[in-house]
Amino acid sequence: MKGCFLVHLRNMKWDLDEFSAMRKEVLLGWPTGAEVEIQEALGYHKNMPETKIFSDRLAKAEESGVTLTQPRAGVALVTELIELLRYLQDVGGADLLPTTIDSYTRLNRYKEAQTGIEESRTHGRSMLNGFPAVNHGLAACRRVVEAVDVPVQVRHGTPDARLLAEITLAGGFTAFEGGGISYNIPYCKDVSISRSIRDWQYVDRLVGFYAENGVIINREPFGPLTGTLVPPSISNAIAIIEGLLAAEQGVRNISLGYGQCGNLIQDIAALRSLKELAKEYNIRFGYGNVAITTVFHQWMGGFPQDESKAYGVISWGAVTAVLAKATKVIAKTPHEAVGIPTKEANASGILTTRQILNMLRDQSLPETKELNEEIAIIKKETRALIEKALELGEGDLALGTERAFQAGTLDVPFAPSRVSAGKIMPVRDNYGAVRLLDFGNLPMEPDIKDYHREKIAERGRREQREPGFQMVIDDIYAISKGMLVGRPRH
Amino acid sequence: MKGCFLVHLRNMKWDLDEFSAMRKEVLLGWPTGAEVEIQEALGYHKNMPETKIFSDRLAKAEESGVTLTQPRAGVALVTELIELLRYLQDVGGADLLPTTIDSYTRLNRYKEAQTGIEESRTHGRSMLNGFPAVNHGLAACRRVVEAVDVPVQVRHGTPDARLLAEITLAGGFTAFEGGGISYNIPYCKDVSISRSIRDWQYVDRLVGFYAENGVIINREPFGPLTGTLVPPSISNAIAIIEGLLAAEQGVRNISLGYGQCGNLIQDIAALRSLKELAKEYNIRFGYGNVAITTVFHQWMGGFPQDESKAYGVISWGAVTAVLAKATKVIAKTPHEAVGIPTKEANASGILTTRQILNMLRDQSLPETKELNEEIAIIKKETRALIEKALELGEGDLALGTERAFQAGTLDVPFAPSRVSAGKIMPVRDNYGAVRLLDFGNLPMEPDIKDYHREKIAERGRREQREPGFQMVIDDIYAISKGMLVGRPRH
Amino acid sequence: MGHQVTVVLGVIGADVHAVGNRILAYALEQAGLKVINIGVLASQEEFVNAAIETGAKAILVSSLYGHGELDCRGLREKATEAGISDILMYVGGNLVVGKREWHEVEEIYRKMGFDQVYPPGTMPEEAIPQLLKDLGVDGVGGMH
Amino acid sequence: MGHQVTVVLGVIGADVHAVGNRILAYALEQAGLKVINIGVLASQEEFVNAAIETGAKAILVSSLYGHGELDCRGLREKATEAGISDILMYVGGNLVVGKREWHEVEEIYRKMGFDQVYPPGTMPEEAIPQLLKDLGVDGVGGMH
Ligand code: B12
Ligand code: B12
Repeated sequence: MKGCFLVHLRNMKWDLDEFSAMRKEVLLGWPTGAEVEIQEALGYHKNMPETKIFSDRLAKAEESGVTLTQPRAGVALVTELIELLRYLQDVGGADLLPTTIDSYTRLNRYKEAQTGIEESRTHGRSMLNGFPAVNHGLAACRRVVEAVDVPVQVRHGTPDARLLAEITLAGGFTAFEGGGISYNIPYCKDVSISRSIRDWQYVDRLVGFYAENGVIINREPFGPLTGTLVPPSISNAIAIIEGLLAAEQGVRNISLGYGQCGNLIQDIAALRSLKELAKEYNIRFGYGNVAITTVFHQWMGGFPQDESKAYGVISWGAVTAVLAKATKVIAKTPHEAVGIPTKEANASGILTTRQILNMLRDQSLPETKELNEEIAIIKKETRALIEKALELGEGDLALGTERAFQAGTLDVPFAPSRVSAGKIMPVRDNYGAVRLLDFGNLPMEPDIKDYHREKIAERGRREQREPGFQMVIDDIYAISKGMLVGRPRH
Repeated sequence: MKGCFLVHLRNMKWDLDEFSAMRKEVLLGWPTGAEVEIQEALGYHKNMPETKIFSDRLAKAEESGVTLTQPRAGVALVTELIELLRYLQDVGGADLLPTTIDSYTRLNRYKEAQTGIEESRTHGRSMLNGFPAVNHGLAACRRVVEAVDVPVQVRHGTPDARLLAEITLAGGFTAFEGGGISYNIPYCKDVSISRSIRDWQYVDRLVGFYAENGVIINREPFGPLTGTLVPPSISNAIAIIEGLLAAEQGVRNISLGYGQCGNLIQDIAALRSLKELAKEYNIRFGYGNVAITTVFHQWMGGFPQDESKAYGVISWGAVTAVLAKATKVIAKTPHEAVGIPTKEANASGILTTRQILNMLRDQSLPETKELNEEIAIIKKETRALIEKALELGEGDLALGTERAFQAGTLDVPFAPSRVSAGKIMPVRDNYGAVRLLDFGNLPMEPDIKDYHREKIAERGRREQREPGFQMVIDDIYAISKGMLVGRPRH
Repeated sequence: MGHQVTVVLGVIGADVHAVGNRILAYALEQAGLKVINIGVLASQEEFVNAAIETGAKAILVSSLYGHGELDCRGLREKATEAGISDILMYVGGNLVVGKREWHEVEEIYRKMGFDQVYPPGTMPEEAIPQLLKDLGVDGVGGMH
Repeated sequence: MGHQVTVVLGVIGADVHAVGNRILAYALEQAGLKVINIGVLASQEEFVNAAIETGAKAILVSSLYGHGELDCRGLREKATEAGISDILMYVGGNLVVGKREWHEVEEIYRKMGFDQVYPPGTMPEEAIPQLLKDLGVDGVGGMH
């Protein structure tokens, strides 16, 4: 078993025996692991009504061209979680529900999570920022899933989510967020890419196993990464790569995500090129049978504290999501800048979003030169990033991804992880589109670099200042200060 | 004096003597009329800082391409009004302030307004839906204007606003909403158009007199009319006509308004064609020296009761306003569906609006075929309406307007006024644009009628029902029920 | 279908909100009632006179613009003076200035003598069944 | 400019919010301080050890993700045990789970031994003057 860690990281479907051997070990990670019985779990899923199955709900939405809403939400205790989710479903009208996992569980610190559970019981309020599903175990998960009428997804940020996946999927959740890159780079400091990709190959192999046995679990790479001025081609390249790695392990249903940058044209172009390119790559690598849907995240960076302003940000995200024809939109709340939202604030964010989605559902942004230009640029950049990874991996995408991060040809801005070279620097152009001020080692053609440079220079001229780190800082604060572009403060 | 009522209504600048004679009578309408001293008032205005002059603020905004925010607000008592306006300025960040007048004053029922003032004092809360400026008189108006740092406009809905204009303009307000059509048709039942146009010629002549003496007062026809599914060409034609009538009396600064219908392309097309056509007509009739700006009203029909949903509606209005590049936007509040907003709710609406305006200020919707097509249609329809009025008036626009309403070639949907034939019936098309199901007597060419008919038929096919009054009712409720197009309820 | 029951409908005071009135009239007719719609800007006298003239069984008052409290006071008394003291009286709309606790508002209007008081945004289908019941009329307008 | 004063900066616990940390480090350096940035996912031991090793005059703790209460408890005691009992300690960020009354939150952290406690969204320029004052340092980093 251990052997498999020593061989090179490879993008190849895991052998079932190898996988089964590792499972035994994984399930020993915490006592609740013993509760998982995969055949019983398959049976459980097969008895689930269609309306509660994530992939079915997404397929329906895709077919009828509507955008679904999903909040983020999770608290420490089961009864409270159920109350919260029911509220979001009944009052907020959420089409899809989440269960957000707490930060200790995300780092496999189940003991600290246990303390959090106990303190939450003592204090009578959640002391954890999410639901410690591993500690609560399989039966608790099923109580949650059974308590609501719509599909529920596990949302977290866990580099090693093997045990979490085992427990929550056997626990009846029908969708699982994350991936070896997107749940490493923004969420870790010191976890190697080969480590996290391997651990996520396990999760995907598990989901693949469910699929082979007739149970389709939806998988969703975490699109927004650090949520802060991530240029579309970077998040798109990573989302597509994670999708391909998942597909190789047998995943059949994938939602690719993108976090709003704020410029309407760029955001629509980003979501459209994400879907188009993903399909193209999936076909190229023989995964044409994977169903691909899209996820649009309302602004993931710093929010304004004022709730009225936050509603403006939420609404603008909703407008962009529906005009981009995303399959689902992840709604923020008016409490975003302050803390985990109350259930009321959370429902509010969904209701505002839904109002916009409905008012705009029959409208669309016409095709334009500007949109097509932006799509062409994003695609060209994204291709360059993926092709370089393939090249570095000598055709193997898993290995190539590891090497691409080492070489800095894949790089994520503001990432806590040392794996990411941290050499690129994004900044907004004069229209609020996110461009690159510093390309670090990204393998971009000179024409692309010139394009970005000129766009940023245009802003510099308008603001009469040299683009630099102060401009970036101004952009980071901008939305929370009520702007999109961080113009010089007077 | 009385003689002037007997002669035919004419679109011709009033002779100053005639005007002065009528003034004496007007000022006798309520004791506070005696306080008005026009020379003193001119002096007062001339000493006002530029930052408090409406026309200056609009010109600056127009120049720098930003959209200004303005709420609606008015309460019965002076101190409370000041507190309210200061709050909207300081907390809400309103760029421009209003003083909304109560409904008794609007109908010149000053005695009832007086009761309202007294009851408000007794109950310790405003029993009136606005500020009874005539009863309070000139000094009170100046206290209001002086208590704030930004320009203040009188907003009302008064068919005969002569005394109100005298008192509030002498009272230091620098902008005055309304017009002989737009403050009659939606606000009255039985006032003739010749009557209200004459009374508004008086107001415009008064504003013209201020202008001749170096004091520029901004005038704003009330664009949205009944606020309920008013097709753009109808409100645009009326706004342009009122602007022309005002210009003839010497008004030099005009803001033309439009109420959001909800379809982005149609709304942008409407605001753009409003401005372009207005300029064209103003030049044609020799008023090329009039400064024209635009006003976009966030959705004026029924609102959703839920505040989160209301924020969505407010935001969508703000998005449209800024993409349409309106000079100012009138912000609604999350309390809209329920009652006159608290100052906090009112400020919220402005803050949400401002967040959107700022985030989108550097973005614009590209020119597209769809947009240009819509502009062409709106212009063609608007021209047809105005030209018909000119024809009926034998070249005189005032007389022509009166006759156009008689003939139903100008007609406003859902108007309480008997002056409006009430024969037209609007309905949304499949994309939410407002079209005409019944043209009544509107003088539209067959190709235009076919266009509307086909658009509505398309919706009918989609909904598998015959377009008719039930569809119209569904549309009226739609936004308050969280939709734009009132699809059949299941 | 039996003999139609008549109701008077209007928007009281200096109020010009015409849209809801238009829809209510349509919905009441659809429900089989005979509607005397006196429209907007209707005075208390107009309501009472219309009711007397047409032998109406109910007066349905709308007030949207906020002055309802001032405008509706005394309507019940006027009806009583005019000899139609037992006429049914409903009121609905945005009945006070601003956003206030509904039970307070309802009480104010009940005290004024209204039999039913409806909050902002009431849909016709929410109120009409009660009206038909109070009128003793079945679904399509026939008397019991 | 005199000898630079050293401060330790980091994000405590299982918290990975890196953006504010990056900007704070930059702003503190601009203000003339020497910044030892231990980054995200920093344990109490790392804070204390870094302070001892570098002779830092202040420990600046960020906690954004909500577990601050659980993570920060005992930090003051650890510092005292390690012999740097009088080191200045600041904390800032989204310090509790959810939206709570600020004065409550401030008190919780003051009781834990923090000298200054900053609410969500504090801008560096709002906190740095106080820090310089508490450190007895003038504007550009020289000692008094
Ligand atoms: C459109 C509108 C206008 C248009 C009206 C055009 C016209 N002539 O019809 C214009 C722009 C002219 C206008 C003017 C004014 N308006 Co206005 N208007 C509205 C708005 C946005 C929608 C009204 C509407 O048409 N709704 C759709 C219809 C279908 O619903 P409805 O009117 O509520 O009626 C339904 C129900 O209430 C119910 N119902 C009504 N009556 C009754 C009676 C019974 C017995 C029953 C069972 C049911 C029932 O059934 C109806 C059908 O479903 C409302 C706010 C809202 N609702 O979103 C404000 C609102 C009614 N207006 C308001 C005000 C104050 C004014 C003005 C004074 C101006 C101002 N300060 O802004 C003037 C008043 C003019 C006057 N003298 O009346 C306030 C009233 C405030 C309050 N009560 O505290 C509101 C609530 C907005 C606000 N929050 O400030 N308005
Ligand atoms: C971007 C972001 C993320 C990114 C972070 C990427 C990265 N690695 O950096 C991602 C998406 C990965 C993420 C993940 C999570 N996040 Co997060 N995230 C945010 C968000 C939107 C912005 C944070 C930010 O970058 N702000 C911009 C910087 C410049 O500001 P700042 O961080 O606040 O720091 C400034 C000030 O606070 C101050 N300051 C900070 N520390 C100190 C210390 C001192 C001494 C002083 C003087 C000042 C000071 O100065 C800084 C510079 O100006 C905030 C909400 C918000 N603020 O709008 C939520 C938020 C912080 N996240 C939150 C949560 C819960 C999480 C997750 C658990 C997931 C979830 N449940 O949604 C995970 C946690 C992962 C982990 N283990 O830490 C919550 C925390 C809730 C709470 N405290 O009650 C917030 C508040 C959102 C919310 N309302 O739910 N997040």
